[in-house]
Amino acid sequence: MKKLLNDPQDAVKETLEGFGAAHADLVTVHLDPAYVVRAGEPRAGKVGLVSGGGSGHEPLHAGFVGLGMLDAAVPGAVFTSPTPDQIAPAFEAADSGAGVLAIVKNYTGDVLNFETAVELAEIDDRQVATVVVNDDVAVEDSLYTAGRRGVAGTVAVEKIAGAAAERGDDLAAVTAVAQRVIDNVRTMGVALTACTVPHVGKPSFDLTDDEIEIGIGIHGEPGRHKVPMASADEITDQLVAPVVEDLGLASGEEVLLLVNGMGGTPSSELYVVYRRARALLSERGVVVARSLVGNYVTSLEMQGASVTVLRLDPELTELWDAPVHTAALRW
Amino acid sequence: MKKLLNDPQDAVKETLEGFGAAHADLVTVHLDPAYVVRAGEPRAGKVGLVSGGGSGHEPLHAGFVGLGMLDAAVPGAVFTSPTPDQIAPAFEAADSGAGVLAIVKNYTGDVLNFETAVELAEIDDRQVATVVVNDDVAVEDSLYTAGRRGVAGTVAVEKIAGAAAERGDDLAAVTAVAQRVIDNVRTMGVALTACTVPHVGKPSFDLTDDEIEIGIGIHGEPGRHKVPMASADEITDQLVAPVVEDLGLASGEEVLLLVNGMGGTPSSELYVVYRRARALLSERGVVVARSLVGNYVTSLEMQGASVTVLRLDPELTELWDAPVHTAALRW
Amino acid sequence: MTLDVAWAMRWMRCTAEAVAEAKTGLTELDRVIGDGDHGENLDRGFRAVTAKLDGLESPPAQVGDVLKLVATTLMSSVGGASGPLYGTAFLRAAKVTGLPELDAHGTVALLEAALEGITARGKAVVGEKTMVDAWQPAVDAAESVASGGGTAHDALVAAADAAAAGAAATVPLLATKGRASYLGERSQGHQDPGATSTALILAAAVRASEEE
Amino acid sequence: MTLDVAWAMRWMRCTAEAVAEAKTGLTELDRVIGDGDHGENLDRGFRAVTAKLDGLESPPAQVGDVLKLVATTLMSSVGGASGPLYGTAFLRAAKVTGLPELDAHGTVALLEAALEGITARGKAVVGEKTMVDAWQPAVDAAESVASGGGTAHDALVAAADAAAAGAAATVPLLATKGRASYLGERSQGHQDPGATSTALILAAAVRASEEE
Ligand SMILES: Nc1ncnc2c1ncn2[C@@H]1O[C@H](COP(=O)(O)OP(=O)(O)O)[C@@H](O)[C@H]1O
Ligand SMILES: Nc1ncnc2c1ncn2[C@@H]1O[C@H](COP(=O)(O)OP(=O)(O)O)[C@@H](O)[C@H]1O
Ligand SMILES: [Mg+2]
Ligand SMILES: [Mg+2]
Ligand SMILES: [Mg+2]
Ligand SMILES: [Mg+2]
Repeated sequence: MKKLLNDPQDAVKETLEGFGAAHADLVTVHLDPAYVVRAGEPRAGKVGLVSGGGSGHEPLHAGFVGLGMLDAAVPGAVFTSPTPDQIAPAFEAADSGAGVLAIVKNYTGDVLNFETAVELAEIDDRQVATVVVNDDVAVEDSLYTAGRRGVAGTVAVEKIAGAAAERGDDLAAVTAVAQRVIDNVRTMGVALTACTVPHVGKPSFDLTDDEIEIGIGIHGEPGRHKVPMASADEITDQLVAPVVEDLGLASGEEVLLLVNGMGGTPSSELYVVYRRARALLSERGVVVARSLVGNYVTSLEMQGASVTVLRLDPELTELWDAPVHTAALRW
Repeated sequence: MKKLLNDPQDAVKETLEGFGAAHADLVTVHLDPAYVVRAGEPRAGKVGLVSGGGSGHEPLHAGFVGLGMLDAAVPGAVFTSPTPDQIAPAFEAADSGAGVLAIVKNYTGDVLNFETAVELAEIDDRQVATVVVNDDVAVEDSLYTAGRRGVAGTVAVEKIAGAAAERGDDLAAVTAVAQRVIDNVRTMGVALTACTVPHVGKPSFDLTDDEIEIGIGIHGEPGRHKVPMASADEITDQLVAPVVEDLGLASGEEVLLLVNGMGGTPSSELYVVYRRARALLSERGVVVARSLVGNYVTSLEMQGASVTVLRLDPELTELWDAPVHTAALRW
Repeated sequence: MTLDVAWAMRWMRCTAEAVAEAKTGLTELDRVIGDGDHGENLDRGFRAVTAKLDGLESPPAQVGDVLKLVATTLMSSVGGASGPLYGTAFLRAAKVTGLPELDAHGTVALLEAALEGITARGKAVVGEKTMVDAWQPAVDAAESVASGGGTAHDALVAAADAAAAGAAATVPLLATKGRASYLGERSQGHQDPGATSTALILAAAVRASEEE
Repeated sequence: MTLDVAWAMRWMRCTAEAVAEAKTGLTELDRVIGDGDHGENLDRGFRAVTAKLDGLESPPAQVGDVLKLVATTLMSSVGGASGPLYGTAFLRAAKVTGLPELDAHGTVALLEAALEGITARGKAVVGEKTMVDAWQPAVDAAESVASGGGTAHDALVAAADAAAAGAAATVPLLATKGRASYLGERSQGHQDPGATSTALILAAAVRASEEE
C-alpha cells in the first residue's frame, strides 16, 4: 500500500484540515467532533441540509457543502459511518429554525447512527426529517438484504434538494423533492481493482488481473458478481441495462446521465463509458438532457466507475440547473 | 492492465466523442484531424488561445476550452505530441483576426510539432506567437537537457492568459502576461506508481513497493531519482523545498498553491499534501492567497501528486479570479 | 467472584485488551464479507472506553453506571453498524443493572436487555448472520443455568460458551442483514465479524470475573 | 540494383514491415529512457505511408516525389519528437532527389540532406544520444564509399552498417537532448530508440535495393 498519508489514524483529520484551509471561503471545519459547515451563519428561514457517511468517498460529502447544496457534512472514519455525537452538532449548525433534512445513504451503520442523532435532536426540540438514498440496483432482492445501497445518486439528491432549500421551500417540500429524486434515480457500478483502507493496509477484496467486480458498493465491499474483464462498451452495457430496466424508462423521457469515477480511473476512461451509456440510452429514445462526468462518489483509489440515471421532469431539471457553489460542484 | 477502454487504438477518439457529447454547450469536437474548439464563432478582436500536447493528461487541455481560458485544444496520441496537420486547423479556428497565442509545454516533440504548425500558419499570413511552459524544477541542469518540462503550471498559464485575452488584451500583451506566469511558476512532482499507456500494456517505468519516484514527468518518463517510500509530510517537504528555492520566494509574498493529482490518487490525499505544503510556505512567511486542489494535469492512472507555486502580483491575482467556464475549471 | 462494579470495570478492560489483540482477525473477517473495518471500529471504541475509565476519579456506585459510560462512549466513537448496536446493547443493559452487584438473575437480565437493545435497533432475528446469532444462544444458556440454580459466574460461563458456539455456527449462514447481505450466497462459508466480537466480549466478562 | 522510384517505394514498404516487427522492441527501448511510444509512433506513421503508397494511381516520376509523400505523411501521423525530425529529414532529402534514379553521389546527397534536416530541427550534435548518432556515421561512410568510386548500392550498405554501429554505440552515452536527457546519468547503459529506428530504416533501404 502506497499512499500520500502520514499516520493512517490521522488521515481523516489531516484531510479535513487541508480541505478547510483550501476552502476557507466556503466552509468551516470542526475537528472534535468532526463536521464541516458552510462558512458564515445559516440563512434564517432556510431549511438546513445535512449529510454524512464514512470517509473515503471524497468529494462526497464535504465537497458539496456550500450555496445551493449542503449546509453541513459529517465525515466518519474511512468507510465507517459517523457517530451521533458528530451528527448532532451538525444538525444544530445547519438549523436556522426552519428544520433540517438529513440525507442518509442506506447502510445499516449510517441509518442507525443518524437515527440515534435524530433522537438526540428531538430531545432538543429540533425538527429533523430524514430521507434514505438507495439508488444501487446491484442489490437485487432487498427483501433478503439490508436493502439497496446509497451510492452516486446521492449527488443528485443533495444538489436538487439543496436548490429547493435555497429557493425557500419548507421542510416538507424539500423532503418531498429529495424523495422524488430518490424514487427516480438508479445506479450501477463496476470495480476493476479493489481499494485499500489506510489503517487496514491490504485491499478490501480480492480480484485477479482478468476479472472485474460488477455491482460494486462504495465501501470496499464486493459487488454482485465477478465477471471476466471485458471492453468498456461491454462493461457499460452491463451497467446501463439494469439501471434502465429498474427505472422503466420510456422513449421520449429526459434524464440526467452521471458517469462517476471510483477515484483511481482517469477521466478519459469515464468519457469512454459516458459515450457508450449515452448511445445505449439514445437507442431507446431516452434523451440525455443533462450530464455529469467525473469523480463525485469515490472509493479511495479504486479503479472503476458507476453509471447513474435520473429521470428528469421540468422542476427537477430547473433545480439541477440552479446555481451551486461548493468545492466540488459549481455553476 | 485493466482499463475502461475498447480497442486501445481508439481510446483518444472515443474519449473525445464522449467529451464532445457531454459538453456540447461548451465545445465542438473535430475528429479528423482531432482538435477541440469552443462552441460558436470566435469573438471578433479577441486573441485566440491554443494549446495541445499528448493525450493522457486529462482534463488538460480540452477540459480547459471555454470562456476565459482556451479557444482550442489539440490532443495527440497518448503521451505523444499532436501533429502539425491537427494544430494548424486549431490555429485557424481560434483566430478571429487578432492573432493566436500557442501555449506549448516544453517537450522536444511538442516544440517541434508546434514549430512546424506555426510555419504553416505563417504561410497563410496568420499571426501566431508562442510561449513555452517549463515549470518543472525536477530538471535541474537545463544546459545538459532538453530544458525544464512543462507540467501542472500550464493550468495557471492557460487560465491567466485566457483571462487577459478575454478582457481584450492584444497578442503582445497576452503573450507577455503568459510569459510572466511562466517566469513565476514552478512545479515538482512525485509518483507512487507508474502508469500504463493503453497500447503498450505495461507500466511506463518500474517502481518497487517501497520506493517512489521524485521529480516525475507527466509522460510516464521516470523522474529525478527514486527514494524510499515515506510519509506524506516528508514527501511534500521534498516537493516544496526545490520549488520555493527556485522561485526565491521571500517572506510576505503572495502565491497561488496548486496541489495536482496525477490521476489515480484520491483527493483526500491531495488535501493532506496541500495541508503540509501550505504549512511549509507559511513557515517562511509566504502567503497562500489562492488555492487549487485536484486532478488537472494527470498521467493516466498514475498515483502521485505535484506541488505548483505561482508568485502572484495584483494583476495576476485579478486575472486568476476572472470568470472561467470550461469543463474542468469553472467560477 | 462477585459481579460488582470492579468486575464491570475489569470486564471492559479485558474486552479492550482482547479486541486490540483480535483487531486484525476481526477486520479480516469483515474484509471478506463486509468492508474490513470491524476490528478497527471496536478497537477505537474500547480504547476510548479504557480512557474514560482511566479518567474516573472514583469508581461509580452501580454496575449500570459503568455500562452507561460504556454505552455512550461506544456510540460516540465506534461508528458503523456495530457502534449503535453495541451502544444500545450496553445502554439497555445499564437500565436493568442499577445495582452494586449482580446475582445470577441479574446477569441474565443484563444479557437479555443487551439483546433486546440490539434487536430493537437492528431488527435482526436469529439466523440472519449477525451478532444476534451469538447473543441469542448466550441469553438462552445463561437463563437455563440461572433457572437451574447456577451462580452468576456459571451463567456467564455458559453465555460465553454459547456465544462462541453461536459465532462459529454463523459460518454456513446466508447473511440477510448488514453489509454482508449484499454478497448473497457469497456470504456463506465465512464467520460473521459481529458475532465473533460478541463471543469475545462475553469471554472477557468471564475472565474478568475470575481475575478478581 | 538501381535506386529508382520503384526502389524508393519498396524502401518505404520494407521500412513499414521492419518497424511493425520491431515495434515492441523500439517501444521497450523508449520505455526505459523515454516515454514508451517510439515503436507505436513510427508504426502509426509507416502504416500511414503504406496506405498512401497503396492509394497512388501510378508511381511518381521521381525519387523525390516518393520521399516528399513520405515526409508529409510522417509529419501528420507520427507526432512526438521523431515525427517532425523524420518528416523534415525526408522533406530535405526529397529536395535533392528530383531525379528518376540515384547514383552513388545522389545517394550520399539524400543521406546528407536528411541529416541536415534533422539537425536543423532538433539542434542535436553527435554524442547527444539521439538519432543523429546513427545518421552522422551513415553519411560519413556513404561519402567515403562514393568518393572511393563505390556504387550507390555499396554506399547504402556502408551507410546502413555504420548506422547500426552508431546506434549500438549510443548505449554508454549520456543523453543531453530529447526526453532521455531528463534521466541524466540514468540514461547511460541503454540504446537510443531513435538511433535504433534510423539503423532499421537504412537497413530497409539496402534490402529494398537487393529485392528488386
Ligand atoms: N441489522 C443488524 N442487526 C444486528 N447486527 C448487525 C446488523 N447489521 C450488522 N450487524 C453486525 O455488525 C457487524 C459489522 O459491524 P461493523 O463492521 O463495525 O460495521 P459496518 O458494517 O457498518 O462496517 C456485522 O458483522 C453484524 O454482526
Ligand atoms: N533534439 C533531437 N535531435 C535529434 N533526435 C532527437 C531529438 N530529440 C529526440 N530525438 C530522437 O527522438 C527519439 C524519440 O522519439 P519518440 O519516442 O517518437 O518521441 P518522444 O520523445 O516525443 O516520445 C529519441 O530516441 C531520439 O533519437
Ligand atoms: Mg464500515
Ligand atoms: Mg512521446
Ligand atoms: Mg464493517
Ligand atoms: Mg517516446
